[in-house]
Amino acid sequence: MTAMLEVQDLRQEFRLNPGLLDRISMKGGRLHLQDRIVSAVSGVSFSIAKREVLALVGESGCGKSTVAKAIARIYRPTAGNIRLDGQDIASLSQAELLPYRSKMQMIFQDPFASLDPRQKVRDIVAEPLRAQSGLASGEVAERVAALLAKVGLNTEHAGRYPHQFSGGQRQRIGIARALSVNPGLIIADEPVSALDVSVQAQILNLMMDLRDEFGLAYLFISHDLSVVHHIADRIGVMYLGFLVETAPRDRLFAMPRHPYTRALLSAAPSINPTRSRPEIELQGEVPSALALPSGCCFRTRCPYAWDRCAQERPALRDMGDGQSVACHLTDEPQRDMP
Amino acid sequence: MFAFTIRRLIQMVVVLWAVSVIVFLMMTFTGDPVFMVVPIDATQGEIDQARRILGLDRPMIVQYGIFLSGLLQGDFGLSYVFRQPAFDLILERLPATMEMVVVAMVIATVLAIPLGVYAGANPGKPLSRLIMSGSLLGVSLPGFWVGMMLIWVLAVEFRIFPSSGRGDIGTVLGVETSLATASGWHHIILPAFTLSVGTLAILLRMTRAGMMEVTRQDYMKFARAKGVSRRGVLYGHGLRNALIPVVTIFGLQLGDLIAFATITETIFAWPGMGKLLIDSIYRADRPVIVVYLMLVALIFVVINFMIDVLYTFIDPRITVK
Amino acid sequence: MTTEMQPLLRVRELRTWFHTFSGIVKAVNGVSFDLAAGEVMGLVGESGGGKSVVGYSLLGLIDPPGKIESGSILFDGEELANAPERRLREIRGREIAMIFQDPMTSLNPVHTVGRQMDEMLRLHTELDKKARRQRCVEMLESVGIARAEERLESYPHQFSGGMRQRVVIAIALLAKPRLIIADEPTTALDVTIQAQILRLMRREIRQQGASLILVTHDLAVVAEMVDKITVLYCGRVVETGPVRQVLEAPAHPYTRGLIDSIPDPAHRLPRLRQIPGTVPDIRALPKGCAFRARCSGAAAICSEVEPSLVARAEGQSAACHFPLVSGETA
Amino acid sequence: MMTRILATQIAFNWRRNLSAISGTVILLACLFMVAVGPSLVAQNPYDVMQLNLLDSYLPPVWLEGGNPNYLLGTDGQGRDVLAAVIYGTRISALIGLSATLLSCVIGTFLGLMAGYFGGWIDALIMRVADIQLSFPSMLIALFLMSAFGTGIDKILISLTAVGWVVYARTVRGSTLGERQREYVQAARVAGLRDAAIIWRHILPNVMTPLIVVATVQVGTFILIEASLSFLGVGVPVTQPSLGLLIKNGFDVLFSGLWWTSLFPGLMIMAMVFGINLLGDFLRDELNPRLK
Repeated sequence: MTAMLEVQDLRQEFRLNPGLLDRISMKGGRLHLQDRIVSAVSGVSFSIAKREVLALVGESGCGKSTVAKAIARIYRPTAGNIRLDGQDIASLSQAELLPYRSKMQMIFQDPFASLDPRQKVRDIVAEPLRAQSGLASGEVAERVAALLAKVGLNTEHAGRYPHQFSGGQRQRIGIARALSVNPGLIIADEPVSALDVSVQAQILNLMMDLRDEFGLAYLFISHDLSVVHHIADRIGVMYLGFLVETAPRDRLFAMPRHPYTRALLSAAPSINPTRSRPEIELQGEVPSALALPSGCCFRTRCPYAWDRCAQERPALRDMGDGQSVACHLTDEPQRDMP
Repeated sequence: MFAFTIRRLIQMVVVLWAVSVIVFLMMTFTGDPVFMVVPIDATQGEIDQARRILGLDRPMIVQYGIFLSGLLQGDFGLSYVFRQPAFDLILERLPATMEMVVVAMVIATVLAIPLGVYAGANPGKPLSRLIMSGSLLGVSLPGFWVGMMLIWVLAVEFRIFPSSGRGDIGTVLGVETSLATASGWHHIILPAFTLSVGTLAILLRMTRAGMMEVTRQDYMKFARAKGVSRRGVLYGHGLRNALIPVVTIFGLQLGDLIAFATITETIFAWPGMGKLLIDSIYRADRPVIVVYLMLVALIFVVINFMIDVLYTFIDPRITVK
Repeated sequence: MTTEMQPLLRVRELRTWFHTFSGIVKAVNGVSFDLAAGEVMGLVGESGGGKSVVGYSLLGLIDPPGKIESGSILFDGEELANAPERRLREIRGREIAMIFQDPMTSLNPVHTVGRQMDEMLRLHTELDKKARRQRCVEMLESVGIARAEERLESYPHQFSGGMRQRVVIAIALLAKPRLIIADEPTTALDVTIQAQILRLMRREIRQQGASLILVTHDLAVVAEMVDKITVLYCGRVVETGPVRQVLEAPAHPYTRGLIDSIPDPAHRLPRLRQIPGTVPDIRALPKGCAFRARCSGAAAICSEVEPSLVARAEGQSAACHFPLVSGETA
Repeated sequence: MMTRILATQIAFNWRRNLSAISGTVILLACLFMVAVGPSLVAQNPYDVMQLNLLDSYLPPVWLEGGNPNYLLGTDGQGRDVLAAVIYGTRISALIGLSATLLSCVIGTFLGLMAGYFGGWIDALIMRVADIQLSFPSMLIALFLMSAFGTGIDKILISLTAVGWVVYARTVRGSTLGERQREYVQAARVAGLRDAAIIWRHILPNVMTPLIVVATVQVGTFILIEASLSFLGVGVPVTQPSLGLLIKNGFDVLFSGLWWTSLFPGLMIMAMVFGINLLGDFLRDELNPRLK
């Protein structure tokens, strides 16, 4: 079975590129031209099967949104393969990408910024259709009406502007836009984190219903573990541009292996604080992506770190049952004592 | 700090070089200066000879090379009109212009900042509205016309101030300036005030806008939640933040003052370099125009550099590396 | 905590309205609650619920076009609702301190952290310069900032978001206030940093014996932090009570809906139970109960009579004509 | 719809804003003068045949020796000051408006290119803009005019050369902001080409702040043109703008013949003041941070 999406060793660097003159600095008494490069994503691999929901979780700056936008080819990846339905799209030009756009669409985080304030809803929803297919305008209008109905809006909404809608309704418009070209994969970048909880539940339910109806696969980006637990089949945990652990949902929540995953799970507040869990308190904060630590990216905050972690970068290793972990503790389990 | 200075120095040289190219090109392509030096009834032979002497028969790039090396040595050639080194002519008149610009800047700053702070801190009060309407009028006035009207009322009709010229020159701390004598002050008040009107209005409006902007910031509310009084919040927390954008404008305004000094000097017959520039433009006295432009470019570049350094003192977020 | 204690704070029928171009926004429209000394209360609701405005109203920090229309704010027996600005200034910081949502913008960028801390002590204590400095160093250390002595000379931009929020907390606690209002103090922070900050707040506030009003939209944070919860909807209190009791057996359908909207990893359901519809326009609230259009149990009376807060069980009250009985779903 | 709602709100606030109303009234009066004025005055001030040297230096009508044919007096050539002001206003306003329009179009285009594509295009455009911005507009215009010689077309070129920068900077700034916004990323995911993204999404969203910039710039340009003409390097003597009229009046001011320079100056002041009143109001209305 070919995967819907297969990502191999994806890297995304950004050059902080001020003017030539601003890059001049002094080093050892000599003038020196420096390049400031941020490694937002440092070699991430995963795949998503048809109808599967893979969630990427992590804190801000971990690169999860960058992964989404690199796959959606909003960015041009620095290296790596992105195979969409078998075809590598990582290095295609924007024009060459056009035929593949209909297989993959995106839902954005901010319901206020993701819709052009000066376009009517019908034009927003129809935009991918118009760009990618040669449909006549009558057909487009019909399709827009059908899509709006699917996401719980009605036809009279088509003539309105985004600012006349609430956050949840705007997110529905964004979903209709993504659905317009019948994609197999939808990349959802924090689709509910800007919404109130009651609306969040509505959108999550809608997304699940649509998956069942259209057989969608989702790449779901979120920082909220409870949301991820609800929606995902499989979960990947990211830290500082690295994928540190992936596992099926229940396995990850029941048996997290990576210290960061455990810390994340224990830090998330719960409405049921009665359940007991091992508390791992992380000290300090995430280091700068401009200067990644040597070896393991997490070692500066890891309560278990030892000298090997500073020397050697752990690779993602298959632990069985679909779980993979990038941590030296898997070699030396005797150190894994609280 | 060292790298910053190097960086800025390189930038300054690049800007000055670009200015020299533009000045050279404009000068070359507009009008033939040879007719400035030859008599009206000159023969073709005399014209060609003058052309050779001035180096105008050489290829462009060579001409530019000669031009540039002249600049670097401070040799800008003789004024066609005065038959003196153009550089000396400008330099002679520089103090008079700077005197007026500095006095104008001081008048503008001393009035603008307190008024702007008041208007920004008390929006809606009648006095604030009056200040703002006045400042809007200030940016709407043609400065030269204000000067003329002042001359008409205060010099021609009431004879309180002299209508033209610079006063007696005295020496303070080894500097020769008309600001050292009573007659000097008597003469400078009108032109300096005329010059300051626009700048005064703009600085005032910027200060007020800055004040209004900071009153919306979270840290202002946080300070109030600490129990700081309204005055304390405004002046203790707001003022310095509000003045950060004003500093940028300050530099630009200094440049504007030098530019508009040309007109003010013309109206008040002030013996500064601005008036010399206008006279030279009328007479197509190219060397003088070139000196003026290059000197003013240098002044602006230095002002901008100083503003950047000043920035680092008032805004700790900007570090000079 | 029990409610028999003389409350430190007694708010009655507080109304704070904003007079805008498009109508009167009744952000807070008849809010009442009590807070005992040392008690931690969560003020919960979704955006537009009016929870932040309650916090600002307590400190008299409502700016035009907003205005406290009516109601009473008794703090330790003293009326704050129309107290003169002069008196409010003495109370702000010394008696009631506030922590803001965004640590990136709540510190003044051009003053050192030390100066901003010192200001609080200068305003509210008689300490001399040296003693103030000593106290600032101690406070910074106790909120977990290393090398406190030298960090006093740093500017806010030299701290990370989490560290800045520690500084903000330190400033709030400096004058040993009896009540702290924290407006979404961890919303802008990452989850691991949030855990650090919440732990810190709990520890420090308990240590000082202060009361806390935690304004938040996050029920999970409330569940871990507070003794008592007050739920706001459209500017009114819909339910209040001890936190465990309310979360386990909410009496108001809105509270129930909020709880059910949060995916619970312990009991995963194929579909979340959602509240249908959206929050109504607060400028034109319908007659009767503001929640009725989204409520499955609404009846004729709900569109006629606005329900008032009625005591249900021990310390728990709800404003509903048909309150839920324990375990019932909305 | 969006624009209509915005428009109604602005109209609503306009009615409650005294300075906005007075600005509009002043500008309408100016517009009236420019459009209908020439048919109200008997004399065409540019037609030498209509001038009567015997009527030179007559004071305004309310002073002793005034002539009811010349409400605001006459200049040295017997030219009606009122007629000269009306015709001069036309020229000044025409120059201010056209130069603003040209600057806006060119600057917006360059700003969009710089902001959207970045890279060397951006670096080039912005370096030029930076260098230019470190010099006062007045000085650059003065320099250009001294090289070009007088003429309305040359003033337009000079003012445009000075004026494009502010649009380029503003548009580039907003474009950088808009380009990061998710709706632009969404358009890219939808498969739109760059040109379509710029035209359909970015341009409409960066236009609002330009309205204020352009309004104020008309006033600035009128003032700069007046200054240039006053210095004699602006409009040619055959087409006197207000600035040139003031210059002509300057020469006789010391003889107490003030009316030839007072009235053109008042006209400039009124026109620019009206523009700035309106610009101020628009700035407050269109600045989202104030809401």
